[in-house]
Amino acid sequence: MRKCSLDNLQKVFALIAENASLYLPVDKVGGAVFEKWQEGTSYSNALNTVRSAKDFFFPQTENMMEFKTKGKEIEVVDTRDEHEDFVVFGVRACDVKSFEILDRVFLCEPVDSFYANRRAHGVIISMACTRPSETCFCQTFGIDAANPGADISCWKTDSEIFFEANTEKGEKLLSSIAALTEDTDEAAVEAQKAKIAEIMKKLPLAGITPDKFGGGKTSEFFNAPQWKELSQSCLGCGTCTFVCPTCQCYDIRDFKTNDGVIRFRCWDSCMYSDFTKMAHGNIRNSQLERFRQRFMHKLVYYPENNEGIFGCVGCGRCLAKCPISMNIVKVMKSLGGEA
Amino acid sequence: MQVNGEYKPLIVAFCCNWCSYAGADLAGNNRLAYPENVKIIKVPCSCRVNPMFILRAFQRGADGVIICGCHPGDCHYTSGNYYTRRRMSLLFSMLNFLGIEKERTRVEWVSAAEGAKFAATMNEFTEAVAALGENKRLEDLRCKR
Amino acid sequence: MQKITADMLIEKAVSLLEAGTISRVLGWKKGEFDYDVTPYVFADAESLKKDFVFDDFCGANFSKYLVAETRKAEGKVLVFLKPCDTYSFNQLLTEHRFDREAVYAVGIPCEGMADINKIKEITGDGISSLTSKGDKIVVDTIYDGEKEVDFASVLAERCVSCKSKKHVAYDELMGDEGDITDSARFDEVAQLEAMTEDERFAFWQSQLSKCIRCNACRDICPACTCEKCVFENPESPVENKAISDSFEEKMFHIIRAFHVAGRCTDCGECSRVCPQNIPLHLLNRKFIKDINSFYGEYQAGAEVGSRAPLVDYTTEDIEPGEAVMKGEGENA
Amino acid sequence: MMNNEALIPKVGVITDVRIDTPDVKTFRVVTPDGKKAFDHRPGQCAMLSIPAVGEAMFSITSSPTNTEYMEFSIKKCGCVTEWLHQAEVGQQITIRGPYGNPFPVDDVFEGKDLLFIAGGIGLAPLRSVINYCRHYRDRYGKIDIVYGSRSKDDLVDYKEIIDEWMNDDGINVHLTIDREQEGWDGHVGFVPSYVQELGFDTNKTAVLCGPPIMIKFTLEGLVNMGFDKTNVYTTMELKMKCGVGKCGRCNIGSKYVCKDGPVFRCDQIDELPDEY
Repeated sequence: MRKCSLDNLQKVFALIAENASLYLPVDKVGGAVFEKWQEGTSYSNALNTVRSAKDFFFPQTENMMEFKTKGKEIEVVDTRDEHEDFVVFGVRACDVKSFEILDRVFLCEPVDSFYANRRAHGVIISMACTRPSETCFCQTFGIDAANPGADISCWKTDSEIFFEANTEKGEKLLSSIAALTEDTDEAAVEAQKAKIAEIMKKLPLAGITPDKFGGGKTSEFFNAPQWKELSQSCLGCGTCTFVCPTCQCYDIRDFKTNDGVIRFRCWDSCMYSDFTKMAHGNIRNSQLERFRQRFMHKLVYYPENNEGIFGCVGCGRCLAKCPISMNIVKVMKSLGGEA
Repeated sequence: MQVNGEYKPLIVAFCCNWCSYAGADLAGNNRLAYPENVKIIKVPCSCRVNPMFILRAFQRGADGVIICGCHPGDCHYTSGNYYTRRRMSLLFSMLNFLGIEKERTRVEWVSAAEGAKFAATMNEFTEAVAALGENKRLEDLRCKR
Repeated sequence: MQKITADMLIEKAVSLLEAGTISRVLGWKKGEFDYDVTPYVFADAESLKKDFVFDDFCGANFSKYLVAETRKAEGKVLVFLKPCDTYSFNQLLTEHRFDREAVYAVGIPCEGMADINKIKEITGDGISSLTSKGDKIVVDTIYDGEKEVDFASVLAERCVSCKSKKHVAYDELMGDEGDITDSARFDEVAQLEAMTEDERFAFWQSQLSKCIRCNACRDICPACTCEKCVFENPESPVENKAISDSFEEKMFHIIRAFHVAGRCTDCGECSRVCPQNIPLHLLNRKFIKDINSFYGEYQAGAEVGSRAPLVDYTTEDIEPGEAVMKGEGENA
Repeated sequence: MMNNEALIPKVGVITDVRIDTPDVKTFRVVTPDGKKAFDHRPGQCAMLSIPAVGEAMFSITSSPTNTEYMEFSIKKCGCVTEWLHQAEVGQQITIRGPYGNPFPVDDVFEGKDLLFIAGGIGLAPLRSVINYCRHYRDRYGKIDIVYGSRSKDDLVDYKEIIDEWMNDDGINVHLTIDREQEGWDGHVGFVPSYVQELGFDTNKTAVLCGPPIMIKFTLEGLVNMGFDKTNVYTTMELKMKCGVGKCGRCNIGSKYVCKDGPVFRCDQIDELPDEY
């Protein structure tokens, strides 16, 4: 384990940024966002960013290819290129876990080369949470906010920052900043971990468990009467989907430029009425069906296909952002018979 | 818009079928010159111009958008241009509120008899837009590649 | 003035249910924390007593819910309307969006709603409970114990510049009637107008580029009640979920605001729900301010049946060229 | 690092357009150098697209045994299909695939008597299997084909049915149309009831495709006749964008129709939530 004084943090950033673009949470009007580090950019103290970190690997809009057309002829232009190397600093444990969930979708055969390309060029430095919010429930899904993982785990105290590499990529990056860090024992980090563990017990959502859900429970929950009242006031907007670190549905669309066509993909939401709309009908005509699809996918379908891993990481963004305050915690409690 | 390495503003002019388009015709018949970069789109009435048409024009590379209709009171459909007047007042004020240069948008009433006014208006408007340079604030980079 | 409590509203609702005047109640359902209430339709006294809440966080405007709810079942829906909600209520009636006979509206006074984000700015995260105490809110947190914040300092932005504490529609009013307030709601718009074009552009560019096109502003808006939105029409070139090179967001927000211009009652729901905290209400307010300045004072929803400024005209209307100057404040 | 990307299509050329019915055309597609775009198995699909119009999934109508080209029978119903119906020979489109699971022609179907039941454009995916089975005729038992449509003019591939299928040994073709029509002396009535009337041996393996309502009633009928759902196959169609089980659109329960389907055994469908 290595450490450095917080006073040296900017120097560490500068050193990392010499070799790769460095992104980190920065305070902005309306909440923290990931921004590219430049001389003078300061690291946010906020618990988490408003948007999740999935943008780094699965951006909201991404050009996939271009077409040139001439008369009846079409030329397909592969516009992919190697992504630049980049480092993301300050990713929380929940978002780190979300990458694993996205990996299982995008890196299974056939591998999504757009995602894989970004993934291969990114190094993730995580940060333990010392002050989780009341909306946090990562522990529900077995995530440890005190051991955030990824390529390098970090812990921040009032005066120092501690680094521990978890992967080869992380080792490499950590050795590149060796001049600014020093070896240390784990006492301070262990103390922080113990403190975090105590806090986690006190969180209001600490008692939520996903035990009632999981693969093979489709018939148990699909026709549950609770869906009706849960989805009753859902607006059908895409807020929960778009702030969610694990939602990965996308749309593929064409855009006519002045001299060709760009085919791009962009985030889509199963909450939208046109998500499953075809020329001759729609399999989910009501908001109830669309609402159910989102939560069934996270709590039943995803675990069924992925060895019991749930499609939610408990980051709490949907709890904070839903216009009508309907969210996965309320759904789990209601379906689980607790509310 | 760049023409042979030289900047020429691309102007989209929405002209109502009954007055302004005829006015443009008259300008042509009378050999009154106006810039060739003014692209005229004929509409049945100036009030046919949906605000989205204007935004799309800017997106696709227009540097200025002008709407021409019958003089208030002379609308072929009695009141169409009165609605245009309200809508465009609000829309253009909003565009300006968002920081889009106010010289890039204009409404002008041109009758079928005002060929000279049509040509003069286009010359003047083109000049005003040219002074601003390219439209950067409502452009879509995807269209300019 | 007597403060309206949840118990009083429950009592009212139960008595109306028992009298058969209404068949269901549109109200706020208790959430996980003390601030995350959900709009909910209560069908019986039992569920009302169990889950109905009314506190400093019941900001949701119910008017739009009436459009769908009144079509769902027989009998009247009881709806509690705060003064600002009544304007949306009237505007929807003007546009014939629901049947007035299917609704029983109870006006309730409102001293403004609190904004949880403002509270968190003062107290930090980790809120375990919120209790109203006079003009203070007692905030209990898991980190620093109890803290008191002034209610006035955490008032939601739209309530700071509240336009009216007077109800413009109801079947029955609880508590005292308030007045139309002389709010300073156009101040922010005026400040922007006073900037240069470049400054304004920079401001909006930074704000609108945060947009994630979630459509929450549209979906919550009581004026956006089209059965099929132009942004969902696959035949139109604007159906585009992507944010792209900054044009699409601008287009979306200009058109969204334009489509409700003259019909927007300035209820502020768009800004409340924006997950990216974009001050969207400023776009709507700009239209309202311009309409007032160009065509005379007009408050959408103030009365049922009034003609919205964009479906009206006079032969003496201001010319667009002058309007833009006036809108910028140069001739004001 | 950069490898083949499933989402980037190849260019295809339409080399022949056959008008089957008033709203169905069959398109022959090859690569610009005249080859078949890729190999496929019976029942698999391909994504066809026209830049700036859209991309859509179609079942490959031609048999895998045809190594020269692929055919797609396409009914006009949305924007992509409408555009295709206006396309002329020589028009280029884009094509990617193959997607989805094929019918189990090489294991489960072998040695079995097969019963194909199709309605309307539902014959399109089955034509691929039927012609595959005809090609390897000795591997399969008796073949029965029940095919119905709104009218005589709406029978897809009518010529092939009359000229080839009906002349094959060991293949019984039963045609029906919904309403009486001049010049039609065959059976009149809906497919589900015709299947009941014909009454088949329940040892057969059945393959269904057609409009959802036809599938529903035919399946009910087959079960009533004593068919086991594990011997009945069908192929589903949902909105798809990526074709590789990632975009989430065709997700029903834990299955993705593009990847886990489109061919399903009917008992598998029973396990899915009732959304189709």
